[in-house]
Order: sequence, then C-alpha cells, then structure tokens
Amino acid sequence: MSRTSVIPFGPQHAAFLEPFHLKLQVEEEVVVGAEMSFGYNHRGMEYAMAQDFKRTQFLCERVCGICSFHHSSAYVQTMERLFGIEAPERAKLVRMIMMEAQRLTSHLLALGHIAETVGYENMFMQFFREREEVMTLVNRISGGRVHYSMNAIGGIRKDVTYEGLKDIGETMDRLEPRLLDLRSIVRKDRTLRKRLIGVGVLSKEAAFDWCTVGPTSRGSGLPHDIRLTGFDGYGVNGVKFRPIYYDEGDCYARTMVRMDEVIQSVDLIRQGINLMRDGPFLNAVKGNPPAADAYGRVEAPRGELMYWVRGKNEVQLDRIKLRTPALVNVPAVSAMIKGARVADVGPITVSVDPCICCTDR
Amino acid sequence: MTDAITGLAMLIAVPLLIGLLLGIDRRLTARMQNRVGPPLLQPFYDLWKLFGKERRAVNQAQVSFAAASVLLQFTAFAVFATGGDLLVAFFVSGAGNLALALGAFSSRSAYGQLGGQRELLQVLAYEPVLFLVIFILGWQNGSFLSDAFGENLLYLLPLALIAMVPVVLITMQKSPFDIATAHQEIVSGVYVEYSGTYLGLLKLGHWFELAFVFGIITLFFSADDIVISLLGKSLIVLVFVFLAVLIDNSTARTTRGDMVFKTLAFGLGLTIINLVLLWIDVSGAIW
Amino acid sequence: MREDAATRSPWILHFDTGSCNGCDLEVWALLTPRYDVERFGMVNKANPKHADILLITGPVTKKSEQRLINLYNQTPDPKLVIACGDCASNGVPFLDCYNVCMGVDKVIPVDLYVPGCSCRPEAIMDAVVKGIGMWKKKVEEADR
Amino acid sequence: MSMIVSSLKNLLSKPDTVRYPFERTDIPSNNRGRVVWDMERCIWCRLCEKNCPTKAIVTDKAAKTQTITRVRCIQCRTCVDVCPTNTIAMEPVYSEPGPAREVHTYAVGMKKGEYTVGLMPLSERDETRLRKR
Ligand code: SF4
Ligand code: SF4
Ligand code: SF4
Ligand code: SF4
Ligand code: SF4
Ligand code: SF4
Ligand code: SF4
Ligand code: SF4
Repeated sequence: MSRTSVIPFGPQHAAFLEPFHLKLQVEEEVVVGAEMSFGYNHRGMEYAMAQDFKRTQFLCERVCGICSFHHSSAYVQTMERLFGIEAPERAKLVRMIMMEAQRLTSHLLALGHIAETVGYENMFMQFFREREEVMTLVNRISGGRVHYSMNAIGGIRKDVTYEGLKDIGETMDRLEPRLLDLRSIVRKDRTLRKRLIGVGVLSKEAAFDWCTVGPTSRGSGLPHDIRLTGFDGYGVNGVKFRPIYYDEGDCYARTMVRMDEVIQSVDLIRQGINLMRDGPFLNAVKGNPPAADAYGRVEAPRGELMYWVRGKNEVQLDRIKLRTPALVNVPAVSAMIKGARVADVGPITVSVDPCICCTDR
Repeated sequence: MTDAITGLAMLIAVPLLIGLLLGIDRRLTARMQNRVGPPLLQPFYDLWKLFGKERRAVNQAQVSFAAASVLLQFTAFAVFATGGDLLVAFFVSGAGNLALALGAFSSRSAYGQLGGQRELLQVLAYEPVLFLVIFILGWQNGSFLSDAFGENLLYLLPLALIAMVPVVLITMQKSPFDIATAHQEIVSGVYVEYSGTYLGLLKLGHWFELAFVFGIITLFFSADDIVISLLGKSLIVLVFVFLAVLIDNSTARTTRGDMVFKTLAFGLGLTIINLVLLWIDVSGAIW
Repeated sequence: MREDAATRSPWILHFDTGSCNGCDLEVWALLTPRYDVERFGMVNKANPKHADILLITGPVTKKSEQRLINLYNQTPDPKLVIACGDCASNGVPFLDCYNVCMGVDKVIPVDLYVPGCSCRPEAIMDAVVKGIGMWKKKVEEADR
Repeated sequence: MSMIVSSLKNLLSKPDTVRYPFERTDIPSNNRGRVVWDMERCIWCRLCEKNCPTKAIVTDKAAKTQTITRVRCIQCRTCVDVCPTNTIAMEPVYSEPGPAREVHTYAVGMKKGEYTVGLMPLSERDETRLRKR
C-alpha cells in the first residue's frame, strides 16, 4: 500500500445532502490533493426553461428548493427588464420579505448542516427547530413550504393580507430571542470554535481570485453583497442595509457571517413590514418576450445569482442562462482543503454551503 | 455453587440491562434535543431486525473477525461476571477491539480502513486509563477477582471514578470522542462494510464491551446490605449515562490527536493523583 | 412477533438523484424535533448496507442512474423503496429536460409513491407508516 | 447561554414534536394541497388544461370529464387562477401517498368532491441492469 490513499466522498454521503463526488488523496489523514466531479444533478434545466417563458416561472423554482424564491425573483426581475416594466413597490417589498424569510431557512439549514458535520447533533437539532418555525410561517403566507410560487412577471400573484403581515411580525418577535441565544452559543462554544477556527482558510486575495460570492467571500473580508445594488425591495426608500463581513476567512468566519445575517434578515423583514403601504401588487404583462436581452441579479443565500435571458418574440426564449453562486463557491473548496485533515473535509466543504442542484441544474 | 448461579444470572440479565440503558440513552438524547425520541426498547428492536436481514459479507475474513470480536467481548464479560480476574477480562476485551479493527482493515474500503485506524487510536487512548483504574481498584481491594470486591471504594478512589468518564464516552461512542464511528466523516467507520446479521453481531459485541466497562464502574461501590449495594451501583451507572449524554449533546467531535491527548492526560492524571493521595494517606502523612 | 419488532426499526437511506432539494429538505425535516421520526425507530444511516428503506428524491439524472442501481443492489433484503415527490414519482416538473430518466420506477422497482412538489413531511411520514406495513409482509415472506 | 444549559432546559421542557400521525399537524387553510373540481360550473374552455405547466390536467369535452394525474400536479395553483368560472378549487389537504400513482377523474353528475380513481401505468424498466453482481 502506498502512503497516499484515495478516499472517495459521495456521490451519496452522510455529510452531503446532494450528490457530488470528491476524491481525496490522503496521506495519514492529511489531504494532499482533491478532485471534484459534478454532474450527478444535471437535468438540462436551461434548455427546458427556454421552452415556455410562462412555465419557467414555476420551473425556475425547481432549479433548487433551498432558494427557490430567489430563483423566481431573479427570473421575474429579468423578464420585467426584458418587457420594460417595473413591479409595484408593494410587490417589491413582499419579494424582499419573502427572500429574507427564505434566507433564514437557508442559513439555518447551512448552520445546522455545519454543526452536523462536526458531530454536534444537538446544535443541528436546535437550528432545525428554529428553521421549522420559519418553514411553517412561509407555508401560512404562501401556501407552500418549499416552492412559494408567489412571483409573477410584473409583481406578485396574490397579495399578502394584513393578517399575514402581522403573522410574519409576530413570528419574528418569537424567533429573534431564540436566534440570539443560538448566536451566543455559537460564539462561545469552545468545542465548536476549536473545530472551525483556523480551518479551511481562504485569504482575501484567494477569495477574490476564485470569484467567490456571498457568505464565502464575506467570510474572507470582501464586503460583496448584491443587496447593496438595490434590487427589488432593497431599493425602496428607507431600507437600511449594510453587508456583514469577517476578515479571518476560515470556516468559523463563514459560519459567523451566516449567523449574523440570520439576525439581520429578521431586521430586514421588520423594515419591510413597516414600509409596506397599500397599493397595486401586479403590473401584468401581455404578449411574448421581445427579441432583446436582459439580466437580473439577486443576492441568494449563497451569493450572487444571475439570470440572463434573450427573447425572440415567441413563447419560447432564445436562450436562458443562469450563473449560480454555488458554481463559483464550490471550486474554491479545493483551495481551502489542501493540508486539511480528513476530519475537516466535511466542515470545509459544508462551510461554503455547496448546493449542487443549481451548479449542475 | 450460588456464585455460579448468580454469575449465570448476570450473564443473561446484564446484556438486557445494557440494552435498556442504551434505550434510556437514546431517549435522554432526544429529550435534550427537544424531541420525543424512540421507545425504550428500541435497541432490542434494532438488534432483532438486524438478525433477520439478509446475510451478505464482503469476504470471509471479515466474518471471522466479527465472530472473533463478539466471542472475545463475550468472554471478557463472562470472566468478569463469573467472578474472574479483572486483568484477564481487560486483556480479552482489548483483543476484541483489535479484532474489530482488523475486521475493518480486511474490508479494503477506504472508510473501513480509516475507521480501523481510528478504532486502534481509541484503544490507545482509553485502554491505559482503564488499565490503571483496574490496577488501582485491585490494589486497594487486595484482589483482582471481581467477586472479591465487597468494600466501598468510592470515598477512597473518587478521582479514579471521574477518570472513567472519557472511557465511558469513548466506549459509548459519544461526541466528543466518537471519531471511530463518526457518521458524518467516515459514515460509520468500522461498521461500514457490515450488514444485517453480522452488523447485529458486532452490535451485540459492543453491548458486552459496555457491560464490562460499566461492570468496572459498579465495583467502586459496595455495601453490606445487598439492596443498598445494588441501588448504589445502578445509581453510579445511571449518573454516568446521564453525564455521557449531557456531554455528547453539548460538544462537537474532537480530532484524533486531541482525543488521545485529552483522554490520556485527563484519565491518567486523575488516577495518578488519586494514587499519590492514597499513598500519602497510607503512609499517614495527612489525616 | 419477529416481524413486529423488526418493523419497529426502519433505517433509512436518502439518496438524491437530481432533485431540486425541495423534497430532500422535507426528508431532513423529518429527522428534526418537530416531526422526529425516531419515534418510529427510524434513523438516517447514509449507508446502503445498513439501510432498510430507500427514500429516493429526484427524477433520476442519467449520471446518477447507475449509482441508484448500485445502491439498490447493495441494500440487503428485505428492503423498501419510496419515491418522494413528483419528480421521483414520474419526473414531471422536469418535462423538457434532456438528461433525466423521468422517475425512479424507470430504474428500480418502487413500492410507494409520494405525490407533491414538494411533498409535505406529513406525506412522507404517511408513506413510511404505510411502507412499514408493506415491509412487514416482505419480512414474513422472507421468513418462509 | 451555553449548550449545557440549553440541553438541560430542553430536557425539562415539553418536546417540540408534533405526534403526527397520532395528532394532527397544523396545515394552514391556504396550503396548496390538491386541486378539486366542482363540475357543475365548467364551461369547457380548456384554459386549465392549456395553462397547466406540467400537463397534469386532461379535459375531455365529449365525455364531460376532467382528469388529473396526482403525481403530475406541482400545486402551482395556475389552473385555479385561470379558470373563469371558479370550477377549480385548491384544497389544503395533500394527495395521499400510495403504492400506485392515482389518476382522478371528475365527471359531470358526480357529487361534489367525488371522483373515480384510475391508475397511471407502470414505467418500463430494464430488469437486466438490476441483477445483482
Ligand atoms: S465568474 Fe468569470 S467572469 Fe465573473 S469574475 Fe469570475 S472569472 Fe470573471
Ligand atoms: S463565458 Fe460566456 S459563453 Fe462561456 S460559459 Fe460563460 S456565458 Fe457561456
Ligand atoms: S461550444 Fe460550448 S455550448 Fe457549444 S457544444 Fe461546445 S461546449 Fe457546448
Ligand atoms: S445556491 Fe443554488 S443550489 Fe444552493 S440554494 Fe441557491 S439555488 Fe439552490
Ligand atoms: S458510486 Fe459511490 S457509493 Fe457506489 S461504489 Fe462508487 S463511490 Fe462507492
Ligand atoms: S418533487 Fe418538486 S420539490 Fe420535490 S424534489 Fe422534485 S422538483 Fe423538487
Ligand atoms: S396546480 Fe398547477 S400543476 Fe396542478 S393541476 Fe393546477 S395548473 Fe397543473
Ligand atoms: S378552466 Fe375552468 S371552466 Fe375552463 S375547462 Fe378548466 S375547469 Fe372548466
């Protein structure tokens, strides 16, 4: 037996929710090389999405269930630009609230997931308990737990009622102290810090070179956040937002970015509710998308998500292209993983929050 | 004669009690995580089911190692239960762990290999502590025969008892020391290539190992009245299980080196301090 | 008696064959405090050799087809396959996608289908409870 | 707060678990569960069939039936929105899982909420690939 052995991770593995294959070259439990292969989840979505622009409104949510609403928001935003219309302010704020709600579910998932990979089962359970609270909330608001199907080109399909908004506010009030408790645990817990601090360091330069986005880049000190560009509700007057970033670039910094953003999301949801005024919620569009192109960007939980569409005056689209955050973040794992111990491979991989279903689509 | 009968009764009763203990463990874990958890008899259901599954093994060597592991663990426990020598039981149990690791090595699967290495490392971490604890127990008692323990050693050896905490954590496969079976890293390590009946056998072996380790813990307490004695012994075991669950639920898993270092430093340190205190006491320096 | 005890300990293996993660998350939600399927002795084992019930999500992409077959074959009998969600049941949201087999039952035999996109955790739980009944029959047959 | 405190607190408090299926879970009234027809009102405009993104609905004007393949419906609620006569409604209950994929047919003359059950045919499979190694 040579000193270097190869350990396959996945495609079906306990630490990963989704299928991707990681081949590690290992010497005495120290990783010397890593090889990633994708494509287990490639369905051919971009082709299917170009077949009918109305259906795509629902299909784009099925690119991924974790940030389905971000996908549909990005898509409708792109189509609104293509049609040259703007969504009413109320619709934009509803989108913002729901996007932040989904960010809550997604970040709590990611946090629970990283706790799980370092063998902290109880913390995983605590995060998922709070997550379930948000899941039932969005279920009450949108009618779906995973796919909200609330967006329409030009606004939202159905207005959120006054009771609904009140429900959101009350749930946030209930949730916030529990999230703050969890944050103080994550901040203080010695065993967790020991496992995450200094592990999988990605320097600021490397983060830039690998084009990382979202919490992965913000964990490395790049205050890069698409919400700053003011799409949808974030552009409405009065919404205050400042990106959260940490300089260390290790797994712990990435975890803390998510932890703080969870609290921030609660705040943004409250701001959204307070700014909400009565008014129209849908500027319906007629006809087929014109033969032009447009793009739209949103800050998905994992970072910048971009849609680009070219129409051709037909129901079909000429081309639809998406650039997803995980696609750029996951390759950066190979930069973090060199020299790590096998035990740290799980936390490192999970700390960028890899989602294969949109990487492969 | 009566000894043989109590020994035999123990041989049957104790594994059942261990199963129940594991049920309590799972239930407690669940409650600490704010959920309901499985029924108390769940470990028995699991075992029962495993014995009914299809028999499929990767290779013959693996099967022999599994069988060897179970037999050795059983022997260790049997020696203990029938009042035999603690040291013999200790070495036989250690051999059982070795067989488990060898079985994992023989599978040639990467996870199995890693699990095997980690199992050996765990053995390296806790066996010295366990050995020292057994040694100090035997020394204080004046005999290594498990049925010769009739004296209450708790007030003499409190630190040695505390030194058993990491040992119990490791043998119960609890975080922070559950690295050999780390579910999220190497799936289930040494158990990865086993399925059905053979997995059931290994689990049973693990029960016997636990029975032996918990047996050692019960030796710390003893009273003249048999009822008080039994109550005290069960109380110690329950406290240990509770502690193990609490620690499991409030720590992340550590890494290999850390585990060996911490277990050895903590366990050996406490036992040696206890030993020194005793020695000073014997020589009449204090009180 | 044996069947009774045996079916109180269904160990699951969850495999994603190209789903959108929606149903995967609902499978995970089952393990968490609110639904807590460990009440039925269900544990996620992530190892086909230890599994009894395969929970499959996703329309089966062409690349994961062979893995699914491998996993199925590695799981010792008696076993049960549950297709979670519309796309696992017949691949439907991914109508025009060129790289999917359209449903788990095109690749391995499926015992239970869970409709819904995404299927609710309650639906998966119903399926497991129903599945345990079916599994009991399989255990009885295996005993003969 | 530390995790030990949190664990002990959890131990002493009531579990968060809903004891489903022995206890009902709170499925909200606007949950998108399954679509049902009230056939008396249908004017056979076929908008639902045309707009369903997954082609789950088949409208048969001659036989006066609406057929839905349950596992094809992704609960998007488009059919409910487009129906001009409010023939279609979305119930909060989800479709039941089962060993076969059910196809439900609503016909004129049936009582409200009634339907006949058909089955979607099994897919063809290449059994040779399944053989154990
Ligand atoms: S994604 Fe491509 S184009 Fe964009 S910054 Fe990275 S390398 Fe440049
Ligand atoms: S660089 Fe341009 S052409 Fe190349 S993959 Fe990206 S979008 Fe397509
Ligand atoms: S050029 Fe690019 S898009 Fe065209 S066939 Fe080759 S790989 Fe595909
Ligand atoms: S990054 Fe992609 S896969 Fe991950 S949650 Fe977002 S859309 Fe889904
Ligand atoms: S497909 Fe995955 S699980 Fe199966 S043999 Fe290959 S690496 Fe192992
Ligand atoms: S059924 Fe729907 S929600 Fe479930 S995995 Fe498939 S596409 Fe996603
Ligand atoms: S809810 Fe959507 S998918 Fe279901 S039948 Fe109606 S239009 Fe079709
Ligand atoms: S849209 Fe309504 S009225 Fe028209 S065919 Fe469908 S059910 Fe009937």
